[in-house]
Amino acid sequence: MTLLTPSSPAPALVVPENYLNESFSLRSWLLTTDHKRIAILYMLSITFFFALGGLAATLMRLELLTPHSTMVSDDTYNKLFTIHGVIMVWLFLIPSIPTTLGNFLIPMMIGARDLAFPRLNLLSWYLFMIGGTFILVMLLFGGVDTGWTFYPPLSTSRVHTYVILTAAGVFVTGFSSIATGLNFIVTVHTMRCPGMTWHRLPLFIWSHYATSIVLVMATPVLAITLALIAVERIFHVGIFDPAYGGDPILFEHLFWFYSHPAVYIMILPSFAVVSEIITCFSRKNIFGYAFVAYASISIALIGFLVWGHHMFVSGQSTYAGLTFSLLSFLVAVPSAIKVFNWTATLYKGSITFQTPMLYILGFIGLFTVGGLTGLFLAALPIDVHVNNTYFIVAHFHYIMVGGAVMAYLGGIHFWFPKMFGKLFPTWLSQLAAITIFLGFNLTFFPQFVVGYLGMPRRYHHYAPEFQIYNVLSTAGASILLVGYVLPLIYLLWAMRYGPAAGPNPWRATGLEWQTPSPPPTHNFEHIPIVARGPYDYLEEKPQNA
Amino acid sequence: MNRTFQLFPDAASRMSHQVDHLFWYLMLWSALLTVGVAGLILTFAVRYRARPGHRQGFLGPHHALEWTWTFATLAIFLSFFFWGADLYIGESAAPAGAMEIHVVGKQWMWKIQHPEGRREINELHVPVNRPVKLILASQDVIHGFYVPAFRIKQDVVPGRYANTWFQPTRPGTYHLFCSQYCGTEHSAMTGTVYVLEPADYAAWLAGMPTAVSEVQAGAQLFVQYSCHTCHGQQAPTLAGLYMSRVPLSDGSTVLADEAYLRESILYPAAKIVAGYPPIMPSYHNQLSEEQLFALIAYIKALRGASATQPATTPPGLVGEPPTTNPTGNPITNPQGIP
Amino acid sequence: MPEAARHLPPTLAMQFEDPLQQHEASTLGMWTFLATEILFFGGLFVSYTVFRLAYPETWHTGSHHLLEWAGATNTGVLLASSLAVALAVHFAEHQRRTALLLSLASALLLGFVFLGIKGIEYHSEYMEQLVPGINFNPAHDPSGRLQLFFFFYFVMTALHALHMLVGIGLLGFLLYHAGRGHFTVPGANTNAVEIIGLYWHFVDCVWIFLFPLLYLVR
Amino acid sequence: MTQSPNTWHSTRRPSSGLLIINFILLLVLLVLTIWLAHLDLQPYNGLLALSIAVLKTLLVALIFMHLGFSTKVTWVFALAGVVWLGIFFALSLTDYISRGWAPRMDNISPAIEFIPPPPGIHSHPVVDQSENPGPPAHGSAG
Repeated sequence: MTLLTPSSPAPALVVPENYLNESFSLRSWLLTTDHKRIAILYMLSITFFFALGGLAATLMRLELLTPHSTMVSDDTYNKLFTIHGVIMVWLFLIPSIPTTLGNFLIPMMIGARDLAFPRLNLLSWYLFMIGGTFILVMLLFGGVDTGWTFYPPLSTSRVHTYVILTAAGVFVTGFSSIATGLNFIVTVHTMRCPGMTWHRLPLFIWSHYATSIVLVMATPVLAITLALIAVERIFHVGIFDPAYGGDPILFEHLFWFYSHPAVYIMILPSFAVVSEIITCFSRKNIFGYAFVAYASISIALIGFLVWGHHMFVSGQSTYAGLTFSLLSFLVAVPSAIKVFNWTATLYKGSITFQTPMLYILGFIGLFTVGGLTGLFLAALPIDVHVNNTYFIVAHFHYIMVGGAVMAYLGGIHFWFPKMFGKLFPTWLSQLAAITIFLGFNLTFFPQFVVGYLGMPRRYHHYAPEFQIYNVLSTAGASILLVGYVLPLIYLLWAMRYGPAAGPNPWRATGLEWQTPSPPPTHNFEHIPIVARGPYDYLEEKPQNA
Repeated sequence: MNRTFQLFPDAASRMSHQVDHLFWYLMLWSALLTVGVAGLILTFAVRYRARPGHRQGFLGPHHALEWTWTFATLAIFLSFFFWGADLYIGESAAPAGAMEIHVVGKQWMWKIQHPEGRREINELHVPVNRPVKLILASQDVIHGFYVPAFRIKQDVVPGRYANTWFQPTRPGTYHLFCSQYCGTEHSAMTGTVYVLEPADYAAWLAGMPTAVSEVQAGAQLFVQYSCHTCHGQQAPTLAGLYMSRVPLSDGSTVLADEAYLRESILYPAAKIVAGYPPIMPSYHNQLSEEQLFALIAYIKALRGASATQPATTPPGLVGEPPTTNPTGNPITNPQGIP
Repeated sequence: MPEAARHLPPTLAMQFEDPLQQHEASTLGMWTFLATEILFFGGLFVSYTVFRLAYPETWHTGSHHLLEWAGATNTGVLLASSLAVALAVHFAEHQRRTALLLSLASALLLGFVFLGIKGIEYHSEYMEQLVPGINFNPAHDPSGRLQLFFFFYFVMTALHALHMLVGIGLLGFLLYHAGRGHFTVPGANTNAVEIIGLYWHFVDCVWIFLFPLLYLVR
Repeated sequence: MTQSPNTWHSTRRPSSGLLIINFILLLVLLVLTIWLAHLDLQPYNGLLALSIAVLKTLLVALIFMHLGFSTKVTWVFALAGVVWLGIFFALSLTDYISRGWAPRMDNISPAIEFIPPPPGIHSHPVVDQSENPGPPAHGSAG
């Protein structure tokens, strides 16, 4: 976007006051209402939880090297995959891009000084940390072994682990999600700067708007469902366990009404990141702006109509199965549209392979595989065969790790210079991106094969003929681990020792690049006035960096 | 099974081949799309890489192209749906004349009852080429009955019956897995399915001469729990009940299938038969799932009896008289099971 | 717009350009929150419907155990409190401090009356041994299904009462600030009165549905 | 309806008179719903009670909550929750309502030899229904 009012100050020798050096006390961080500082707080928190969830995954993969129990007991194994799921879903993937990149960038991209409700934003982080603390306490007490899906009557009447504490943690974290989503929705509606019409919004904003709809509309149902699980465990009466006259399938409906849309909470923000990065590094306008924008919204809406495809073998009626299958194929169409549009964006571009772009090209490939295997799962008879096998595990890891985590890392690399004003080492980061791509495929592709062979998920012991694939998978996981540790090291290094980035090292067009790096506390000296749509790379003029 | 390396699973039932055909159809399209997208990305990446003298072009909106690929993908996806739906509907009901086997899942084993009385744990013996219908119940939590070689899977939810069926086409031994996480030893809740030639199956069935058939077991329970002291007198007779339409006290009718029989034993007050006092006690928490199966098998076996005593059957109870021979016994065995 | 600054009421938050923008943000924020509340209660309403369709007779029986007069009175009490809150918004916007205080106080009082009547009901149900998980007497219904009706009754009304408690707290907050005249000085920011009013009306609407769904099952 | 002197919003607001009329209407509807509940209008009792509840909610939303005086955006926000609740209901109940329609495994003769029943079932004649009238349905079982 071109500003009528240029706001970038002339380069100065001393570091100008910005959101990072404005004050240094712990209190100034813990009581901050600055969306940028809250984004940093979130980033630190979810990195910690990602490491924790990754540790659980590492232990599982090591255990699965052999078909029989070698390292951990049945109970421990069950706790490991439960904890891995709970932490990765609610403490990493759901908050990942929205609360870090979204929090940091949404106000800047729409030309606002902050979100509409800065204090609510801080409250959201505190709720997240309280929920996270519940989960940590649960871990210290000895964990939980229901699976992240909490299916009753196992979760309500059978297991003797810390189900209520875990549910309480997720419940509280849910309100943090709701607060974030509400804040984003209201911000996008009311805080756009003059001239920033809906059709001039960066696609980052469209995707986050769609994400927020899902956050706000789905999460409350999870909250009430988990509350009902807790009530049933405490009072030994309830609506899920057949022993009390309840219906376990009702739980599945309530749970997946949230948890399927939750998948879109994880992937829609990745779409946001991809659209920004792919345009920047091919120096092109996005192909089919309106289609990409409305595809996000339609994914958010249709995403609410497909939850029953998790229940094709649960005993729901044949007709419901058919309905949900049809709707699931429909929701795949807008995702396909996005992939086609991104590919077309490269056409006639001027493409550079900077680190963020490598992540994003990897994303498109992995997301395509993840999306297409989703079609196998929407096809009823194939789902009957592969439901609850490693085929599903591979499918959703292609979407969540190959998709969401790749996009998250790509986004972190893309906006790192903006957030911290520093550049990171190029070749090392490119090496890390390629390592992650290769390690990821080696980890999860064999799981498609072993899944179609019939290896059920959540299996501690497995049949010997599945071993070769598990060994491959574990080998890939160790490469993946290296790939994840590398950015952690060099980004921390670059935060301190990296060369200064300047306001716009990638020569990108968004409003966020028109402020200094790191940005000043209230983002803009003057609220900008926008006169053009996003991604006008063609008319770009050389900018002073 | 027992192989150390496999790339594609055994296909040992009629359905498995049909599922695999659909699988390869999706595979074909997926490969085309993946290769197409990846190929385009690589081509563009090379051809339009930034280099001295190269400048990007401008590409405006192209609605025709957008709508073309939107509707093309939609059409392809819908072909997946219709093919899948067709198979699924076919899969949802067992063909007439399938043999019925009762399966009870509990933490952490599969208990299987053959109508002839043989019982097995974590093993299932079936004859080749005969459709087999499984009626499944769970005693505690949700389990999943999964035989990869047959491409069938069915969650077994406590408190209700689940059905699935298959028609094995190749003798052999195949994995049986629990596919729904069910607690500590979930991964040990596995077993083996033996598909036998008919003669071997007959020999296997005869291998336990002392076995009490499920109907006989049910008959014994019927006496043991004193069901016979009321049913046929101040309570409705059960002869011919199965698959009839039962008039209820609220004026509606209900089909007396397995689910109804189960509910009426466990929660008799839920559906009161028209014209009878609601005096039956609940057998909730008193009968195991296996005992319920036996009782229901017995009640189902009583279906011909109504013809012998039409005068004593309350009017309307037998809405759809089952096909039976007039003497009431024995019912012809259509499948010729020994 | 930038040059309109520096003459704004002190209650305009930093991130907003003008009062209208802040007002729009706060009302849209509250409506969004109410949408989440609809879905929060929605999980219970969907479950309720599933079981009511499955066991209509049990629901009929269960409904007759409830005190219809209490439910009806409470509906009236809540409607009256909603009127009081709506008037409070009106008076705040017209800067009538005494009338604002009176209407807020009566809304608060009616909120307590509602909870008092609810307490009487809970007590009577407790004495009849109708509280699942605490003292439900299986003799009421050997099939165990009446317990489900009362499970819904208690969970739904308790969740509603919890919302009432929050609402009463918020009304107390308004009353405190109204007493100090914060809403009735010229140019004052009355958004708080309006959005807390929205919340209160929503809680009223939930009860409007709970009343026929629990007390009037025929 | 009056133009509010407040500078914090630009929309019109209901007058206090309208608020009071609305309240009276709500009370009338309350009395109506209780009265209808005591009539036997099966199977329409539930439907009527719910319709009145919807009507009451509409009155509260339109007038007390100013929705009738608000912008289109507010309408969209207010309706969103209801629409999503509708989705939730529609698709959950799709399953529950169609459970009974599933293709059934009817008309299968059991592949079981007929076993003569134990004594006590066929040997005793069934007592005639008229001699043994049962009490009305849902009493407790013995």
